Amino acid sequence: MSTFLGLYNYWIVVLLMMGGFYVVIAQGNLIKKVVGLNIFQTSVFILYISMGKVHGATAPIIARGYHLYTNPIPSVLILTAIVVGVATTAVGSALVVRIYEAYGTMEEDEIHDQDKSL
Amino acid sequence: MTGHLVLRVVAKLLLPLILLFALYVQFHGDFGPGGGFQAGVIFAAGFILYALIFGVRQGRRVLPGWLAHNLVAVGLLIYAGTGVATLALGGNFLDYNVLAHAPAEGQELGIMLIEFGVGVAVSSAMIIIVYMFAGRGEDDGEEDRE
Amino acid sequence: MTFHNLPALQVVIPLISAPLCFLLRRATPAWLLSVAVSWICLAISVLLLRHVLGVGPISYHMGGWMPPWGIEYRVDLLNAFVLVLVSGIGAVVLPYARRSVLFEVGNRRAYLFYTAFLLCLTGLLGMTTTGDAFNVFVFLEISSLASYILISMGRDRRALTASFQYLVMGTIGGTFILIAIGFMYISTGTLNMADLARRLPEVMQMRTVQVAFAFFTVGIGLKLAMFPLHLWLPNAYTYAPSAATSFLASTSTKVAIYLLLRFAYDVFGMPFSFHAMPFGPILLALSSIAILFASVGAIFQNNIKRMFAYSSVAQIGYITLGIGMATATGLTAGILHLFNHALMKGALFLAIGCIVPRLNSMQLADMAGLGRRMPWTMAAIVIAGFSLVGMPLTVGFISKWYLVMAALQKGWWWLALLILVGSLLALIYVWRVIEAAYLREPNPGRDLTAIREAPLSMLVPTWILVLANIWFGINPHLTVGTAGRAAAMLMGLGS
Amino acid sequence: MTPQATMLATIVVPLAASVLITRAGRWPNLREAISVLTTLALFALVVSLLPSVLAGHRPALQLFRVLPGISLGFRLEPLGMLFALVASGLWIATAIYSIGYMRAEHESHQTRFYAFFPLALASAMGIAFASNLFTLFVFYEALTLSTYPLVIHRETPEARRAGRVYLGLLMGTSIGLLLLAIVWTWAIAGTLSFQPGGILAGRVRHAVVPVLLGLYLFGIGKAALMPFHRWLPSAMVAPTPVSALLHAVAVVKAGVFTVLKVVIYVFGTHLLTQTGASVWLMYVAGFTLVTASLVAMLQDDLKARLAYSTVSQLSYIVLGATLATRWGIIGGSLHLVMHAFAKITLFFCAGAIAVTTHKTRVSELNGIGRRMPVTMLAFLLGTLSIIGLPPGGGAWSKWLLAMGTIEAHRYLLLAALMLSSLLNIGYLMTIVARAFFLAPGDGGDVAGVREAPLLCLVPLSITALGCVVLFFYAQPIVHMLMPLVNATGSGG
Repeated sequence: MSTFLGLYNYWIVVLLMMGGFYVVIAQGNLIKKVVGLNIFQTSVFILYISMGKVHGATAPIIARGYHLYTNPIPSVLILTAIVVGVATTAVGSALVVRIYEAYGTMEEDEIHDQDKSL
Repeated sequence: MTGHLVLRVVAKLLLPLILLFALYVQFHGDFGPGGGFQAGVIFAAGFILYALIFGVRQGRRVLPGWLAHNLVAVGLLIYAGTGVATLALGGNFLDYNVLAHAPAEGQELGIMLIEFGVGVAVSSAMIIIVYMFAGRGEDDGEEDRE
Repeated sequence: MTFHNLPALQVVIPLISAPLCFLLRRATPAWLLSVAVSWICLAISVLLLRHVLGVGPISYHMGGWMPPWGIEYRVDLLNAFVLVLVSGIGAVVLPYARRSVLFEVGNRRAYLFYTAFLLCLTGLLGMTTTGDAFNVFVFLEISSLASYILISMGRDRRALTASFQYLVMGTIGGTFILIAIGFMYISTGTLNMADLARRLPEVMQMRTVQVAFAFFTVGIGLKLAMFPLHLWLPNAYTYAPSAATSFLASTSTKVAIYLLLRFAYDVFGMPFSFHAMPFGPILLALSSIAILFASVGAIFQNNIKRMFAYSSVAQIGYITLGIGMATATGLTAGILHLFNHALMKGALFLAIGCIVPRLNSMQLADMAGLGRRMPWTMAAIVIAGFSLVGMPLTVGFISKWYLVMAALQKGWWWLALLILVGSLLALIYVWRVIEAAYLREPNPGRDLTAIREAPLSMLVPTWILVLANIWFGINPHLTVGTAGRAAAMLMGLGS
Repeated sequence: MTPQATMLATIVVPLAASVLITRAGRWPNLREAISVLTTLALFALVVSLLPSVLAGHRPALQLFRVLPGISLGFRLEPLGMLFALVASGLWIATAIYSIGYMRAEHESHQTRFYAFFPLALASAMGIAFASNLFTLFVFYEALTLSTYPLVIHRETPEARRAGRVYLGLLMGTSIGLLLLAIVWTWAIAGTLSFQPGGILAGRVRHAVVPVLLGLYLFGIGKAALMPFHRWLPSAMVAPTPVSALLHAVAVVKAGVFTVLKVVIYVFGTHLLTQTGASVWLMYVAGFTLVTASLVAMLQDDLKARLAYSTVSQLSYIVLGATLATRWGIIGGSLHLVMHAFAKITLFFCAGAIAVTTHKTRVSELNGIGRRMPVTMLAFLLGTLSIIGLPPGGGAWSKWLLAMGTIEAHRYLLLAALMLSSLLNIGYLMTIVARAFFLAPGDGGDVAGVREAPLLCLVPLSITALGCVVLFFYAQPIVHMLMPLVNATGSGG
């Protein structure tokens, strides 16, 4: 039980990840897909950040009176990953906008139907 | 949104603070929490607030789309240019030690430059994203890349 | 700016040029800049390969920080070889791109194409040079984002949906790789690949490492279009602008395969990947299925670009087949085919790109009788197609030779036969093109008399790749030698 | 010119001719003049190599090395010399004949036809002079590809279907089986060079030899061993000169030539007789030669009947090769020549009949001998040679093959040879008999039929005479071939 609760951060990660993944797969709306993708990525960010956390430690800024610091590397890495995530979202949503202009819809099956008639 | 007096007043009050805070985060980033990325986002948030309250058109008047686009490139160039400068001064890529006489000074200068580049690029990228969606059709809204 | 900085310059030069290209705004200056950059990159990578062949691996410390703390760029035989491939293809495709992009993307947006192209080049070169696992992810995403943009620039609106589809699958793949890197970091506390290779064997039994390996394989499998994770590829290749298609087809998947090689053989190590984990059998099974199914799929396509896109999936199957055999010959064959397939597909897609502006169609049926109108272009397709089949005196033969050899050395009859059956299937679809172009009368509805041969600026790059197909098929000492040594290196580190 | 340069020239000259012919496409006379001149030049080149071979020289030329043990190179030796002589010699006849035939039939795409013909010949020369399996494979594939446009020449749906079968079977067997066998050979021996006495002897486990030989023999689809013989009958849709090319000049001959080469220079006869590896393939060949003859009996279409006859006759040669005895090898090689002359005559006759009367069925040929006496006389001579009766050259080769079976104590195969020869009489002599002795009328109207055009008639007369001449001059050929068996005897 203690491992179950003690590893709660992983549970959150798993929940978020699968939730996001489900949205990506199940939703026909392209914007919702982008959102799902975002949630999916965010779960990994949490995975990284929570693994860098050291119990009882403070932020990794050297200051008097502290000698235990949280590992800054995962946070730094995730900063980059967030940038990547934002860029992906931007490109993804830009594509959705263009798709909407080209097809007049952003529902996957309707787009599919239109292309089939081509 | 000409009618919302409260919003306009509050926004006008908040905007300088937000931008100032962004600058603080930007330039305090070398020895405290912060840095170019956070600062860029905060700065962009301030500008986006302005655009929301006063309209995207007004926003564009302050920062035209083409300028924002170019600023992204400029930010990236500042970043990469610092790296090239270190190369030119005989160090490895992004080895800030060579930028000044003392390695520590060099490190500080290097970090500041890099973070400034990041800040410029990120804030303008954020603004472009808003322009792209909010002002679709008003400008040659190409996709942005980061 | 001495020789010692070359590994960094390899990546930095295209990285800097991308925003410059963006600032230039006009098509021609942007193009000129891109061409210059691509040639410089090629020169650098050739210098690097020569150094590595003669002296040994190069280690470069980003920012002067020592590994494993700082980011290390590490160039050894394997990635120097891949670097030459990537920059070489870039240097051939970019001169070609001017006319092609003008037609397919338009003058106004051309600079965006070149910017994205250079970013993609940056990402691919970065992925190849870096010796830092997280850096791999960053460059992977840079190249992926750039390639989404490149693909979305196709003329057909389906390019947008294809790009979106690739974006979704590519992001999932990238995130999987991120997870894998996270797990590796959790279990070892390091991100440097050489350091990881030292430390991972100690924690080999940990579930975390195994999960990391699984996530990595699936993630990179998405990027390299390993069957059945290839679904994004046919659409993406079909609707992307031709210059982008030929660049992506011959480099992007190849770099992903390089990463698979690097991680499976080097970072995780052969004992882990092939003995503790069932990597070999899985790879072999999937590759075999890919060769058969994708080749059959290609036969039934009527769009020539899509046909060769499916063929790419099959050919990637050949490469992973060689990798999955985990013998020196198999690995040599895999690395060799990685290079050779890039040459074939590059040439094919470039030649197809020559047709597009003239014919304004990619349907096989519309190409009837085109052999007389565009003799050089079609001859290029024929030669590159034969190379794909594995005709002697082309690079395809050399790869097939080594693959069959490797299968025979293992005593795997069925596999040797399967490789050759794959060749036959390739012959069928290549032959469909040849028959259409040379042995059919033009469709009554189409007037081909106005169609002229493609301009020289497109033909010359195409033929450079075609001749490379022949040259390295007749004189494969460089490729075979390098691939063999790289394979020996990977095997040596693994055992 | 050195022999090396001459060998190279035999490949380059037809290639150059092909280019010239494409350029000269607008002027039919010029185009055809080039075509005929090339045949003469090629034949002269090949003949100029003869003294060197007879003197026992084996000049070799290596162009470049692809992989260790794999190179593109040529080497002159008696068997290749023989094949080159036959192919280049019969090409002269074919070229002249095709002019007559193509003009009379008003075929389309004649330039393509004339352009691809030399390509096929260039490939055949490459096969003849190849010094190793790799080179041979290269030109073998080139031959398949360069003959494909000829096979589908008429571009009818039927021709396309035939082309698909042709390409599918030949490429399928060569890539699927032959290439596999070659790679395997390389894996075992580390080299692919043809060497007297074989390269596999002493390096291979005996259990592997039958499998490997099987891969080779079935992989060489051009030898039309059953069940990979279908391409030959279906390729009958092509114009007659193409059939002549396929059946006599280059393609099937390249197939059986390759079989002989592989047996002599890769395995070595000694290895085969010692291990008995080829026994099962002898029976496959025996089965093919009887079955194909039986099938030929049932064909009413003249060209199809001849096609099945070819399938059968090729198996004679394969049988000779697999016997791997002294007379088997010599007889097989000799039969390559004899059959080439006989079969080309028969096809020329069939083409001549088709051109003049537009009759393609055997049952329509009653009484045609009186109208076309020269053609049918030539047909008779060809038939005699195929059956193996004097004064046809085939008599000698069949005699030697029979000797070979006795040498190997394979009396069942001897019986098969005899049975097949009887069947030959059945399916070929009946045609001659119909033509001369049956009254026209009940099988079709031949009134008003005249002799074939002169450009058709001359070549077929020459080749028919060739059959007879070969009967009297078989000895020099056997003499030239003797080093094959002597070398293998000492090499083993």
